[in-house]
Amino acid sequence: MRKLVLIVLVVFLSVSAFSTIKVGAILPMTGGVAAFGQMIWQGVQLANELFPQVLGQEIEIVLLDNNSDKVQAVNTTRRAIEQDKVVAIIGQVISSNTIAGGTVAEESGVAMVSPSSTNPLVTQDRKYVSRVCFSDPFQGVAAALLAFNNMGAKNVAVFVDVEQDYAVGFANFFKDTAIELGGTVFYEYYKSGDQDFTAQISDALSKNADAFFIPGYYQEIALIAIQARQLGFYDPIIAGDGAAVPETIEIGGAAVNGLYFTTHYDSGSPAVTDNAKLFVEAYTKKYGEAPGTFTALGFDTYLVIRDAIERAGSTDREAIAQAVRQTKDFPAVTGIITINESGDAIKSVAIVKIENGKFVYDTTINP
Amino acid sequence: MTVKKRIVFTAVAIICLIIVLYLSQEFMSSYYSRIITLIGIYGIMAVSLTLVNGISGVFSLGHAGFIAVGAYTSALLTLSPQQKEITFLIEKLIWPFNSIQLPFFWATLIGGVVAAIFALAIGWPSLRLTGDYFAIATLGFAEIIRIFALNLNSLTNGALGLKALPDHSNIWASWGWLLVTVACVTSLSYSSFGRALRAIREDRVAAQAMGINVFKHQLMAFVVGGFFAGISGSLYAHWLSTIDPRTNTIGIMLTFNVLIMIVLGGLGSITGAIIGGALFAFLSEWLRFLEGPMNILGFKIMGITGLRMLVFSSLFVVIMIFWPRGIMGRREFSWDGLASLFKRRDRK
Amino acid sequence: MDPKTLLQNFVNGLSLGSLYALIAIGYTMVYGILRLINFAHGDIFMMAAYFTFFFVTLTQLPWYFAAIFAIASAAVLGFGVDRIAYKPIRKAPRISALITAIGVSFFLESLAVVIFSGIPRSFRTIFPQFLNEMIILGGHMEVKYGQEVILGGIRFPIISVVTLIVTAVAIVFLWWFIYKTKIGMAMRSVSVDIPTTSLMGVNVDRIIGMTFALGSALAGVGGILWAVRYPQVWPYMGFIPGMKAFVAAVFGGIGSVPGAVMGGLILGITEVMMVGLFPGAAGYRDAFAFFILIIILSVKPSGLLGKPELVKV
Amino acid sequence: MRVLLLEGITMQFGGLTAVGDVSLEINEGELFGLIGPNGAGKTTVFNMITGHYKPTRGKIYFSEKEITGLIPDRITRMGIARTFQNIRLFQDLTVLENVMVAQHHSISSGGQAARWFIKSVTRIGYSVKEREMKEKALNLLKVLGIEGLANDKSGSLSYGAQRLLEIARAMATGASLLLLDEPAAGMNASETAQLVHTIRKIRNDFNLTVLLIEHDMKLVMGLCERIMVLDYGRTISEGDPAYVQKDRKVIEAYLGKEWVTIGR
Repeated sequence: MRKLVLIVLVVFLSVSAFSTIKVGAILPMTGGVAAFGQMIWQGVQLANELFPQVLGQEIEIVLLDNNSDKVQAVNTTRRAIEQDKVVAIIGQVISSNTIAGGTVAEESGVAMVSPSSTNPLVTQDRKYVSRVCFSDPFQGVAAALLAFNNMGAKNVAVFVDVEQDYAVGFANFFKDTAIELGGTVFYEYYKSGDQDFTAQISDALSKNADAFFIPGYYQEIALIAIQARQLGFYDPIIAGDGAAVPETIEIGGAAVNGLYFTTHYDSGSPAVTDNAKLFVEAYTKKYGEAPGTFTALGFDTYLVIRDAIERAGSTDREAIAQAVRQTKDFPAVTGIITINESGDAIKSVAIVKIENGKFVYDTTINP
Repeated sequence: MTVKKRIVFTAVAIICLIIVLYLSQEFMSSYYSRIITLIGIYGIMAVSLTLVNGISGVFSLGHAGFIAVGAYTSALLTLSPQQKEITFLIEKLIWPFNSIQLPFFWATLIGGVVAAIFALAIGWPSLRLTGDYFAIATLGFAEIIRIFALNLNSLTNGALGLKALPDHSNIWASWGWLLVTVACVTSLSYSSFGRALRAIREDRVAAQAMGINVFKHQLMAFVVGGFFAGISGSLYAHWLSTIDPRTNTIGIMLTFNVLIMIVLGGLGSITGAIIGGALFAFLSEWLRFLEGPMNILGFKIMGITGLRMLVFSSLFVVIMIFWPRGIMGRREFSWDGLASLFKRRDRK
Repeated sequence: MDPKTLLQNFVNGLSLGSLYALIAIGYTMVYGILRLINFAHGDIFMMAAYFTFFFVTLTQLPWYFAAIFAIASAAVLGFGVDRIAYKPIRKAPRISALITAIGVSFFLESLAVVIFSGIPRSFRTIFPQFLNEMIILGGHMEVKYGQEVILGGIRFPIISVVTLIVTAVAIVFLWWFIYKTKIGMAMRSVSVDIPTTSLMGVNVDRIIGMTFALGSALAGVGGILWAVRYPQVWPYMGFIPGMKAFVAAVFGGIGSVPGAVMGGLILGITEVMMVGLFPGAAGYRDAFAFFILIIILSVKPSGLLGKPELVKV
Repeated sequence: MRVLLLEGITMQFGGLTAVGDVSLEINEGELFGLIGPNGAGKTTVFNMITGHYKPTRGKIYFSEKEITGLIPDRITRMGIARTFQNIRLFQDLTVLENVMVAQHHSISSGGQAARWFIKSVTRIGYSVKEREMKEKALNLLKVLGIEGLANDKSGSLSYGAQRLLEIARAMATGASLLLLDEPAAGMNASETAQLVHTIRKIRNDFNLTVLLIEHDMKLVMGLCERIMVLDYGRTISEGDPAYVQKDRKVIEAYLGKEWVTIGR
């Protein structure tokens, strides 16, 4: 028995025996939004494999699962900062968790960079919380420009997922711009996890919508597209970056052909960086398929933090946090990233459409 | 043991607790002190549900609804008008919430009172149902509360939720309120009213035949439980610093979690409820070592994602199989019990 | 709403409701015997969908073999869950059994995350394509974006019709099983009085296990149909349908199989029709479903077809 | 003075008439027995008086006030308490607590409930009442001779002690009319003899009226002053023990027709 205790002790002690720079990754690996967490984790891992060092030291990623849960979003952030002594944090994924965890990061003065939280409240009034994705207001403007200018829509049905802060915010900014552009917009509501949208679609059809805008996540986007086509709607369907995963096509099949969406990047975009080429190559080699946007965002978050550490020239948390905010024209996978004074990434919006079951780059809308 | 001795012991224990809490706040990393705070909050949630489910034998699945009401009410009262102005992006917050700000204590108290009013309004129709039908009705009401929180943009900010709540839930607030909750629930449950509630739990028909108005008593327990659930909700929101209407923030998942706490601890035992709350908060963090990369004798093993939740959930099942009545059963901590425990040890 | 949309919504609601019914039957059967709300039931539904997916992708078996295999596996899983988790605590307080059920539910979800990962899998590729087609009555041809398409008309997805037929067959089978076989008779007897039944020489534990297996098999059928209809599988897919089916079971009077079917159908139709009639209030849809449930319970405290509990003095 | 009056009460379950047109009058201080073969409807009569069942037809008066269809706890508070045929104690509570529960309605009904509730939670001015209730409970336990068991869990008592505890508990409600449902069931001969003595004593000492159901003929004939016999839910005989014992219909009901003819 005594021997066993000793062995266990040795094992635990040796866990912390490395001299490395620790970066936390707080992601939902289980729970309702596990899919996003796992995709982003693939990107972070890949980036860590390709760029394992900074300042001559290894970067160790400490992965903490927040179970898609708010309480754990707070606890894990604290744990990462105080137990694991990370110098910066990659995370979190959905906005509500980033808001909860962000309070802790803010209080402790540790940079937290979210790969994918687009809600404007995430960085509002925060000095240490930033993101490498654009925020809903910006994407909302881009999507509205796409719908009313590029596609010539006049009366758009907006499908709002009342359960997702992301969708509610995005829809709201879309509407504001739409009104500025002289179009009309009406809302159809649903909830995450809903699987039957025929009633909403029928209603939208009876109100003569000439385009659908779905600022939600891919599951519902694909299902709405399928059911819309089934109910005889062949006009444009527009979505946001929630559609930028291969699953949209896998689930949606033929129904999502002709779907346009705004997103962070596409590998076919002309403005593609060296990092993007490297990323696509490495990902395809490792997983045998094309990478999705969330994986790319995970990759970028790691790169942005690594770049900040490099520029800071030390592992001082405050210096790193400031360096993150000073990121300028960084050639990431999803575009050239500049983080502005409020912590939001300024980068161009790529418009991608789905053609014959493939993502095809369409155009770019600049900020 | 005499009453005097018991009072002295209790007073000493409370002072010790205060010292321990003080030390933990001063010298422990805030990761631990925040978990200790969370234990206090979970304790209040668990004790308030124990009064309803354990002591009165009313099977409620709607606890999260009252926690939500308390959380939103107090959050709307503690946020500064400026903060509300910038948080409410979709629709402006309605009067009078947009212009008032109250201290945390009063906001919490009001949160509790509003939750109690909801409990009264929900308990009144639901308590005419019995058993599982009551359970599903309360579940339904809790879900209705959550859905309204999702849709009433001008009151709750909808799915965007409220954020930047002042960081008021420290160790003192949570354990102070826990102490108040335990004191109130204990003295209630060991008074004539508590006896009546336990009698109803044991045999509803016989309790009625003893002149006890079953409906009124269960409603009373439900309202008191709702009040403390509201208090815990306020602390919970200010611990999180943000609140939103997601299923695992204030929905059925939260009710499940609180149920797990009270049943693991021992249904009907106030001591058990606190132990259950502490175990829940502690285990879900402590088991993280399962997911970290482990270095066993030189071999580096990557953590297995999800293993923690797997072990966590199997622990519930295992505890239920080996201790079907939970860790404490219906027993309570008492000084006499502690003394006799030591005496038995001595004899051995 | 014009009659065309009304009809479409009705058929959609009916097929959604029949899926709820399939799951609700399992809830109600277990409840009828053990008075246990088996919260893990929705996760067996999820597991069945995963089984189908992996049987098809790993063994290259035709989908119908895989489906049958998956339904059988769901039954075995249900039986196993009862043996491992519920049997040891038959005598424990009911609420302990309920917590065990929640624990089992969390366990199965986490297990799915660990084994299958949290990223959803598409179900589209493994089932015959015609299931995704529509039956279109009426309508007219038009050319849009260079494609010839049919606009208008009354439309039913084939899967909706298939779902209805499969559910009907499953319910007839269940009826036959419960009323015409020896095991079914034993099940009915166990649900009335366990001690007496065991005195008659019936192995009660085996019968309870069989009930779990049968209920799980039906959930398996539901899971596969669900995955075809909304073509993907993921670890948490069982949670919402499971909750809805539970509500449906209570709606119809928990413990009553015809009640579960009725409750499922009513819930499905209400959900779809409510959104159809008041699209602006779609965000309140589930609140509306619960509201109706509460109204029904306050008028008829034991559900639509439930037997009122007789208070024995 | 008339304490209890039943006017043609009838109870039907579906098509089955459990009790049909039973009328009854009990005066203050009486010891009244209700007997009859199994399934005659005796307990159903009790359940109607105590409000657990609502009579299909007929009226019930207690101290000249109509109580038909009132809820059980209300009826108990008016002064009717009962014991149960299949003992229904609060198993997880101690013997003392069982008795104290029955006094609870004295502080929880009417306008004073809120005041006592606050006192209970804050513990201000509550201990006096608690002590009072405890003393009264202990006294009742002493009367029934089970004061030594006060701190045992009631579920752990012997059958006989449980029956006695049920009586103590019913008395603790402060009722003036006690309904005892087979108080001697499961007792041995000496316990039964003791019970007869106890029932008489409490009737005298506490000014109670007692209505009891019993199978033990010896007990009923020895104890009760008046007896009513039910068979198939109908009254077949009523009178003093001597009269009822000789009534042909009663013998028929208990022993069957053949016995009567043979006896003649």
